Amino acid sequence: MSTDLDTLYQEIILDHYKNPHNKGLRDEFEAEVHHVNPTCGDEITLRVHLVDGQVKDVSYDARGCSISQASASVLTELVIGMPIDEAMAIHENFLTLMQSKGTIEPDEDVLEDGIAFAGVAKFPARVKCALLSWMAWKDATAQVLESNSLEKETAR
Amino acid sequence: MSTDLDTLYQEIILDHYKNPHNKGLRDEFEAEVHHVNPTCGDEITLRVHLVDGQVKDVSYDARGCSISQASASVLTELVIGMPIDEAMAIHENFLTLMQSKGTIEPDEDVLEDGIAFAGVAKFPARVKCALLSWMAWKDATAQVLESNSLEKETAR
Amino acid sequence: MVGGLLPELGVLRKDFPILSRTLAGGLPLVYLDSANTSQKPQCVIDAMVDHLERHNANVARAMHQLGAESSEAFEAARDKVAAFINAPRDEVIFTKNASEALNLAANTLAWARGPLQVGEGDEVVITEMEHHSNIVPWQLLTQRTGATLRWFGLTDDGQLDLTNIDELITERTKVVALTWVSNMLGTINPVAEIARRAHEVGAIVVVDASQAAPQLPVDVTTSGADLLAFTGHKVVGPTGIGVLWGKRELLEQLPPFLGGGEMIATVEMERSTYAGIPHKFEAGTPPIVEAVGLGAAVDYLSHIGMDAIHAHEQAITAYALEGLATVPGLTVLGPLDATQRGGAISFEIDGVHPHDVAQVLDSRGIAVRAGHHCAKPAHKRFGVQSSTRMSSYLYTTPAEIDALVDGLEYTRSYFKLG
Amino acid sequence: MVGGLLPELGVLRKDFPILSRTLAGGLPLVYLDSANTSQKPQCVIDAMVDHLERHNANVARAMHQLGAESSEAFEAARDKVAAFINAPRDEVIFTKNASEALNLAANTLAWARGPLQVGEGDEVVITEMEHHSNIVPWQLLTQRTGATLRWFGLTDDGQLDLTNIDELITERTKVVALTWVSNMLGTINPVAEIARRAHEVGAIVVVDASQAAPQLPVDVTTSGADLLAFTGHKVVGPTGIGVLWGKRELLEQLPPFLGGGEMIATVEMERSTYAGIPHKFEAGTPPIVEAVGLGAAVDYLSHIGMDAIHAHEQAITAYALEGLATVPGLTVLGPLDATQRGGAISFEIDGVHPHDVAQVLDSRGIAVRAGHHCAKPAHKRFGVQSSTRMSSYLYTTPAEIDALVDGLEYTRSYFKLG
Ligand SMILES: Cc1ncc(COP(=O)(O)O)c(C=O)c1O
Ligand SMILES: Cc1ncc(COP(=O)(O)O)c(C=O)c1O
Repeated sequence: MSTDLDTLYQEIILDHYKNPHNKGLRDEFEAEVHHVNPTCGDEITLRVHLVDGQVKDVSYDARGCSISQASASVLTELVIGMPIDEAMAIHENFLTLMQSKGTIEPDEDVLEDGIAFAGVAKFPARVKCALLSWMAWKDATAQVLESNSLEKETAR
Repeated sequence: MSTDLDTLYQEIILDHYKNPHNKGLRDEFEAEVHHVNPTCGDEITLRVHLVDGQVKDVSYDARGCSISQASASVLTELVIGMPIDEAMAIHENFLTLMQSKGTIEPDEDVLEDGIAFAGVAKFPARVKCALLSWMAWKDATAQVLESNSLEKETAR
Repeated sequence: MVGGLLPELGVLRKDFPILSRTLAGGLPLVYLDSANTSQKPQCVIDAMVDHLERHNANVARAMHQLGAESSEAFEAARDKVAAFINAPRDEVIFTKNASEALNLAANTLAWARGPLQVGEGDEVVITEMEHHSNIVPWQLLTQRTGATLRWFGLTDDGQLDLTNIDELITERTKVVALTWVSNMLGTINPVAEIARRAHEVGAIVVVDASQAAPQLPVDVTTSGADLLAFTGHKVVGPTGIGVLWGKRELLEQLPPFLGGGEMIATVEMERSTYAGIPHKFEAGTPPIVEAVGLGAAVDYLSHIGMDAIHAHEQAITAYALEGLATVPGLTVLGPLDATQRGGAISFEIDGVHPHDVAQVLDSRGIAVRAGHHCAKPAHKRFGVQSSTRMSSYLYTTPAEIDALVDGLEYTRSYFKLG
Repeated sequence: MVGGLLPELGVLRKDFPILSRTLAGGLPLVYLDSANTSQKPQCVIDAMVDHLERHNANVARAMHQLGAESSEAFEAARDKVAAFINAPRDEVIFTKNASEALNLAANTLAWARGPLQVGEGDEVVITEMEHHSNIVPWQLLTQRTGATLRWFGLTDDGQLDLTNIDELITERTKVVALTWVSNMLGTINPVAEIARRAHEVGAIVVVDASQAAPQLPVDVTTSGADLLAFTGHKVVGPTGIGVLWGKRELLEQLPPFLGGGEMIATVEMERSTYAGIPHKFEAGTPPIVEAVGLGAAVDYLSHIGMDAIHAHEQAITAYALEGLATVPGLTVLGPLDATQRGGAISFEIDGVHPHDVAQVLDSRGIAVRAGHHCAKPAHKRFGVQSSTRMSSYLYTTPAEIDALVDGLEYTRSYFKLG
């Protein structure tokens, strides 16, 4: 009976939930976004700090279920320190996994602890939980990139 | 197969349809109303002329189906020359017949040619056709009575 | 024989349980009122029953297994409808019927701020052949905002009179709203061409596809429409559901319509923010079982093929026009060339009122509509108050048209018209 | 044993086909999400199927036999709903859901001219425990008209805080809109008392009876409401239909809401006049098969008896409150006295997020809702973002409550909470 449940609540997820990494808002950032899951009210405030094409920092404050909290923790672990384009590729990879309804084998080389979310893809109602922080991160990053390119335009 | 149809289209009805009585608008009246059957667009303009508690004249101009035309003709035949309260009683009687779904035997002493409409009561979609002129007459009569009593009030 | 009919029509008719019922006097049903509402195939009814008996739950909000099944069925229906009109799924909004869809368009354009807003000095252009549901919302909009309502007139043969198009569609025009196929005259309008003119002046084009969606292949990307409405019950689906499709950029700019339920992002007592499309326009519990039914309906139509359905309609319409031409004193309102029109044929018979025609036909089991068919202005244009309308669909047979023509002959003799 | 339950509950449950289906792992369904949507008895499903298979036609406009049958079924449904709430039939308006009914009220009050009109300087009073569907329409109304939105706060035990009623309901108040029974806290509000105060200052009282109609006998004549809304899918009827009841004099004064279809008296291109009530507010093809289903639904409820259903709900709610009290770390949001509340019980468990509670319960076949239940402000008031909600109905058994309590214990152990 609880086998199914264990597919969802992998040890890795519960660990990140109990001990979230990189949590708390930090002062250096170029963009801050606030995202909510409208159906349940879970929310995240997330900041990104980009330097020279690198994800220098991602900090966040979030309230939500185990899946959404663990996912934010895993996200920051994965992308901090990465070149932006590589981080975007990871985002893409994670998104595809989540939308696969459980038909895709996750790639541990790319997703590291993120592979634990493969089980979530089988629970359509929880996919949004897993994606909340990732969508917020993508949104914030896009905002910074856009305003950078605007600045360049005006500087010209 | 056409028995049913003959219940609806009594000879009397078809006669009134072909040769409507009292049709055409006349100049002496205290109230004029315009009623439409919103589902089909059939319409009637009807005038009442009341003198000393009597229905002195009812004149009308109407476009519509056999049932609505015949019904207007029968109405005028019945009520012109009557005391208003007796005419209202006939109205009541006709209304009850129409809403009876065919369960009531019509009273020829009261309704005269109007008894031909007993069959219409079995065709719910056509009841509105039969009632169009009757509702217009009641409305117009009520308007006159109301303005008369208002005049009295102000005269006092 | 009649060419262009759907193959195995007798077998196909078995899909529709109501077509085998009998009426008063044991007469078979001859249903020629499909432009009013279409009949439902068993697969639509079964899909709804299966949903109610096995998967019923509210959508979006429920995290349990039934909720997941119900949400999946509901959103799969959106996918099916999107495929049916060749649109991306999130451009498909479920409403309660076509009328609500058109009112949604009119109200949000009145409430919009910025370039979309319709206000004083602006003009909205409609046509004289619209269904009341594509007239009254624009009257209300223009009355409430101070804008001006204008309209295309009609030619004697029931086409849009486009001769004054340059006077009608001008820099002041903010919206052009018109029907693709007339529910009274049957006319098929040159929507893409008119849309091109409207877009040149920057107007929004709203297309009422209530009669088009059942009969023609609808591809929103080539239709010319910015917003397009149709209704579930005319495409072999249930009542209680309609569709508004809109271009994403436009829908994103429009304000919400009704408030409540799942159309929000967040709600505080002081203010709320709204969800993205399509949910922004879907307040409250949506028509869930109706969407399931509509999904099955458009699948059914697509399986037969909209091209084949269109050909069938044209064949039946041509056959009907021929048959009606043999009835003395009968005048068809609208185009006489079946290849130029849809399957609704309204007509008059000298000396018999449409109600009486319909009544006599009904006594023979033949169901047609009599009245103004919610198109009073078009009737007025042709100097009539009402008409009799026969309307066919994919299940209509030539034998049913024969029954109609015989019934009309009988009507004339019943009313002693020689 | 638990007193006050409906007799022969096991037999009654057989009326609901979905209750005998099994979920993943062969588990039986324990459906405790009825405040979200109720399950449907076979008689409702059968009435809809019979209509679709045998009587389907459009209403009002069709003069043929099918049309007459369909119109009669549709209007009979209006009679049944009217009897269910003790109202005259023409005061019953069919909408698509409760949300549309509440938006209809808000929009027509904004569009009204004369004393009813809500405009600048006027105030609308709601409460902090409303469902979003009774918040957002009033926010939109006040934003669009320049009126001010005010609201009753809540006490710590989940009641309306009426201490400042004299400051809130004043000569400036045009509308007081409130829920009869809270869908989150379960609170039953003193609607008639508040309505009395509102009427003293000449305000219109709008009652959201979405959760009351399923559980309590509703008599509009004693309710205090001027307008009252509920939704079909929560009273064992289908989705796609809701009800707005209103006092005749009020409805007659309000302007139309949506335009089109059968809501007119006459239409010309320049202007239109409107039908009488209720049709004035029913634009387009109404939810016909849904009305038939809703009619069967309220007949079913009336046959069991709303008093008996209410007693059953109270008995189950009392039993549930007792059971939940045994779960360590569990806090119920809302009144703790079952006689003072409806059957929706929202709660928190220390250390486990509602999503995770619902997920674990679901793995045991138990369906509850987790989230803000479209009542974000009420959650915020209690300092929580979301909660888990169990909601019973006439088919709920004490054994299902036992399963819930066991499931919650298991949840705590699954998340290692001692
Ligand atoms: C109290 C209350 N009001 C309004 C609604 C809205 O009902 P619907 O979603 O059917 O419009 C609901 C249910 O969702 C409710 O519980
Ligand atoms: C052309 C046209 N537009 C709009 C409508 C309105 O559809 P509904 O009544 O389903 O809203 C109809 C059908 O009645 C129609 O034929």
